[in-house]
Amino acid sequence: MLMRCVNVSKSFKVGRRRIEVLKGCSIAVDEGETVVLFGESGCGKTTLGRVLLMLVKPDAGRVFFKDTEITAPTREFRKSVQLIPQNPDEALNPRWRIYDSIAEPLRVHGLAETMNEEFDAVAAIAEKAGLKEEHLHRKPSELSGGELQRAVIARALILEPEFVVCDEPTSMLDVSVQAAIVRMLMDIQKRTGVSYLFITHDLELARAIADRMYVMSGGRVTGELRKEELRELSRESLIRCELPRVSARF
Amino acid sequence: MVFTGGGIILCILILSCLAPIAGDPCSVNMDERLSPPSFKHPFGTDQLGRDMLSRVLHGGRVSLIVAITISLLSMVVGCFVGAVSGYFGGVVDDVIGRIVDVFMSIPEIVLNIAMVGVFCAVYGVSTFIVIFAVVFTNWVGYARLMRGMVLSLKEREFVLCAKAIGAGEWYILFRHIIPNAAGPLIVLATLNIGNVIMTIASLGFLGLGIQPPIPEWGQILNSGKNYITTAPWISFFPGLFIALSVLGFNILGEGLNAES
Amino acid sequence: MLKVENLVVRFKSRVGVVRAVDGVNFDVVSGERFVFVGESGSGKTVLAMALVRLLPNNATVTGRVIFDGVDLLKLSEKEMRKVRNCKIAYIPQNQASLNPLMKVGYQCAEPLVEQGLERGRIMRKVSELLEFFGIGHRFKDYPHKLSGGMRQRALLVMGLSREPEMIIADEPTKGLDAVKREQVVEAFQKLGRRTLMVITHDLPFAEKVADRIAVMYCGKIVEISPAREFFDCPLHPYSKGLLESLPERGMNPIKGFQPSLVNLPEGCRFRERCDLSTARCAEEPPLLEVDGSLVRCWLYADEMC
Amino acid sequence: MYVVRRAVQAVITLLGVSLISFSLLYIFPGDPAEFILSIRYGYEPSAEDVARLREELGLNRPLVTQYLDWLSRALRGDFGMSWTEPKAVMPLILERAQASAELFLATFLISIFFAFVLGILSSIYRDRWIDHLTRMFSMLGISIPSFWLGLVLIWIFSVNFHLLPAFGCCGIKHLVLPVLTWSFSFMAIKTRFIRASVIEELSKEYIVTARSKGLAESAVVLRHALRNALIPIVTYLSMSVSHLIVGSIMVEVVFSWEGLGTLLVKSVFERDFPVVQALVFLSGVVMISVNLVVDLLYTVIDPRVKYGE
Repeated sequence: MLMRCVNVSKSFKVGRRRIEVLKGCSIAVDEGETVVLFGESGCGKTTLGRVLLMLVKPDAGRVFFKDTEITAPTREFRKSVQLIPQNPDEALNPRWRIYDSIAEPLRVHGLAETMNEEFDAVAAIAEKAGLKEEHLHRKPSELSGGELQRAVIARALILEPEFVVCDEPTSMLDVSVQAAIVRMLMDIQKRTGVSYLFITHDLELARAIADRMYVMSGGRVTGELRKEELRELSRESLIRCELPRVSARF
Repeated sequence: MVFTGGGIILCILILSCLAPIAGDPCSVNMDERLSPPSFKHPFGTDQLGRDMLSRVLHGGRVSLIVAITISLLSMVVGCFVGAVSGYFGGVVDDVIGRIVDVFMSIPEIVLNIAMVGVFCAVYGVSTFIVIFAVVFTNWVGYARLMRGMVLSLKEREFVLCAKAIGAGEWYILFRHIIPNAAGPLIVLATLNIGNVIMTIASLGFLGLGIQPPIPEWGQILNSGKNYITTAPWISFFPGLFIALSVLGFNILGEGLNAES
Repeated sequence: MLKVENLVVRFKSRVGVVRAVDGVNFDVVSGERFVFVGESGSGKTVLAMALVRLLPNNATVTGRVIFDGVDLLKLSEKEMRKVRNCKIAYIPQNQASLNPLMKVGYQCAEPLVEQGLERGRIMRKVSELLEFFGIGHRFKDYPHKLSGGMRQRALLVMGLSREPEMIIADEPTKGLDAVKREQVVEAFQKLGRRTLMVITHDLPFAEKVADRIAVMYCGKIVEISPAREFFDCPLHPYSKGLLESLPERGMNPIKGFQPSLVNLPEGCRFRERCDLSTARCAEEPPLLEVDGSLVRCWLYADEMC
Repeated sequence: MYVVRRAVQAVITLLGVSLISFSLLYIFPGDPAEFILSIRYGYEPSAEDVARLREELGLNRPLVTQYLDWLSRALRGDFGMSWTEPKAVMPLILERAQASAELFLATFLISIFFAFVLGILSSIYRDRWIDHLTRMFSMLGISIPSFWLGLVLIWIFSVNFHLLPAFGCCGIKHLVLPVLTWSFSFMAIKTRFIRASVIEELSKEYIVTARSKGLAESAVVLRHALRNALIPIVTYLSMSVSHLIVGSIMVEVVFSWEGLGTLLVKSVFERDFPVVQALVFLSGVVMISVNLVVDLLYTVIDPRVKYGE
């Protein structure tokens, strides 16, 4: 297993109350796999994604990356796992050019020795993400949502990570743009063998891309479905909250 | 608006730089005391026969330099405190928050007056004390703004992304958060310089600001107060300059605010 | 019932004049559910707001919007208020569209108070309607305690309470997840045979609600078809591309990017992204009639001859 | 719970304010007793006198004990004796409070009234002549120093036309000029803020909803926008008590009004520091209580406050 977490719990303080967001979740993602994490809004799926990346420290439970336990994120770990967040308008520093944002991971990790090297790396990944060179020299406010999300993806993939958490990367986008972005992610997976944990609340989308799917509800992982099982489910039963019942078999 | 405000400030700056041409602000001439505006003395003369034009222009230099110094010092202190408080949160934030509350609860000028009064009683009068007293209360505005900006900026997704890349805390604070707070900060600083000019003039008017023989607008106004019936020009011109320069900074600040 | 002729909406902006809606013609028949489908930037929300004249002052609207024989664009502001209050209910996008300091029930009742109805009747009517949509117990709650789906239903009640002749709903499923979206669909299906115009980007939602579909692209209507035909066999290449990019229909993207409204291509606006484009597409295609549908594409011009 | 938490915060703030007021007098280098005596006698006091006074004032005790003692007395309204007059500090302040209150109340009511009227008109008729006029007027109001405006008004109305008395206290006629001066700047700031807040609310989405209901524009602005805008406006008004205090000092000095502002300045010059200390502390108390009351009011006005952030 590439990435896995065991019995992870997390609670947040909201005002004076403590809200338990995760109540003992265990999931695993294998190499080269696309695993969908499905759930309604507020079920804790975003938090679980962030726990895997160690952006949120779990209260209890353990996270393993390549069978070593991660307690504090090392530089190596940060290089191998990445995040694609939900809202592309927010995900890039509004004062930086797109180019600088995409090059940032290289700079943080000191991976590009010369300016030319850096430029080549950025141009290569930008092309893969479907950006034109003119896009690179603009500020985020001058691009559309779809173009921004491509830039965000380019930044996440420039270090050639092994595991990426895609946190509803297309929920703010139009369907035609969504199709383009998801296709692109799949193409890149074919070429590089990266694994995705794809968080979404859209069942049709999940069905279209998942190798496996976890269902979350109320802070718990309530079920796991294989690709074949996903296909068999009728559309109606998917939408009609019957999933928890379906997955009660597991 | 930016041009109007900037223009007014620029004019006052240039006039203040040209102050030495208008002559010595302290040369006493008892033969010409309280003479009204004329060709020789465009702004008239005061009770000691000193040329008001020269005094007002020299006063401008003092006011602007002191105000900008105070504003910059407050900005450095306030931004640092606010940024640290907002970014690291927790106990640090609680403690700083309470301190800021305390300062917000005492009207600035009351504390300024009290501090200047007490310190001058001990150390004697000096410009340094005025600067210290005003900075002591003035940093709070910057700290509040900075804390608010940092709190909202650090929840933004680009900061989360920077963390996911593996960037360090101070890197994020200085490369991502502070530059994005710069716009509102500049607006605040512009408006603040106007406010500080007003505060200094107020202190000067009460006799608690920068002391003679250094000419300062508020203090000149104060000395003219007693001659309001016979020589209104002594109070009129410094007041006009205070109003103009504060107006300039306010218009500029509002313009910058509308632009950003 | 509603007839729109050559409606143009221009916005003055820093980069120049943007024509957000550019010469739109359509009509809505009484008792029909007419759904506008389009992606962001297609001008569909601007269109809806232009019909009830709720656009900000920097927009100029020309053309004719004829409702029951009256041109709405020519009415005085006072007469227009009456139309909004009694005849056409515009239901805005959800989430922030409720006043945070006013109880839900009272907000729903406000249009009736404006109509001058008697208090007891208003209360009865509003609570009945809220009950009907399953949020009767929320009468005395403030909006922040309601979920997104509930808020959307409350907005619907607000529109229905005044018994309008027509409802215009703007993006009723925006920002809702699958389950809440389903609740909204149910609410819309409960409406019965009221004249309804819905603006949405959500194709599955449109499929469940619509009698007729209009597709907008870059400020123009490119196709108007009966709903069944549209989902079975769309005519315009853009409609096809849109449907095929749905996950359940293969998720095949349309190539290229949507052009910005500031510099649109000459002729057909979809030309640069279209696989079937020919030299003829450099000319603006007319809205052609094909088997009871209207489509703006040169592909169908020959069939007519 | 919110109420309790807010009250605890207020108490902590009050302690902070008391600490600052206390330190004003006791943390500067030098011996307060020597200082008091040199003020009282006007010459260098003898060592025995200083020692006796130190004993009397309890200055030999540790600083913490002194602070706690001072605080417990201050909370009961006892700030000790004045250094320059044979009176206790508190009666000295109360004597003056009425004159200040008159001025304060007149200004506050007048300027709030006009600020609301102008602010709302200006936001409804945005970018029309009334808005431009209001904005210009308020820009001038915040830029013109009140003490200068006061002198100009004195020169016009008292010196040239002999219409109104320039100095002194009490009676409607005496109130006119100070209130006019002070209202001008106070009103300007409020007007700007009210205008900005209402305009901000008018750009929100629920305003579109209100308009779509067919409400008249006046109902949209007053019932929907203004009601929501009141939340920031009331906060601002409560914070602006400090503006009022600042204004009161300057205006009182210009018009020789025998109020608390002139008392503060006089005490500073006469080095009557217990009075200064008491005024700093009391102004803090006033601000804290006003802010506390307003925050508690929110639990009534704003339904969102009760349920946590």
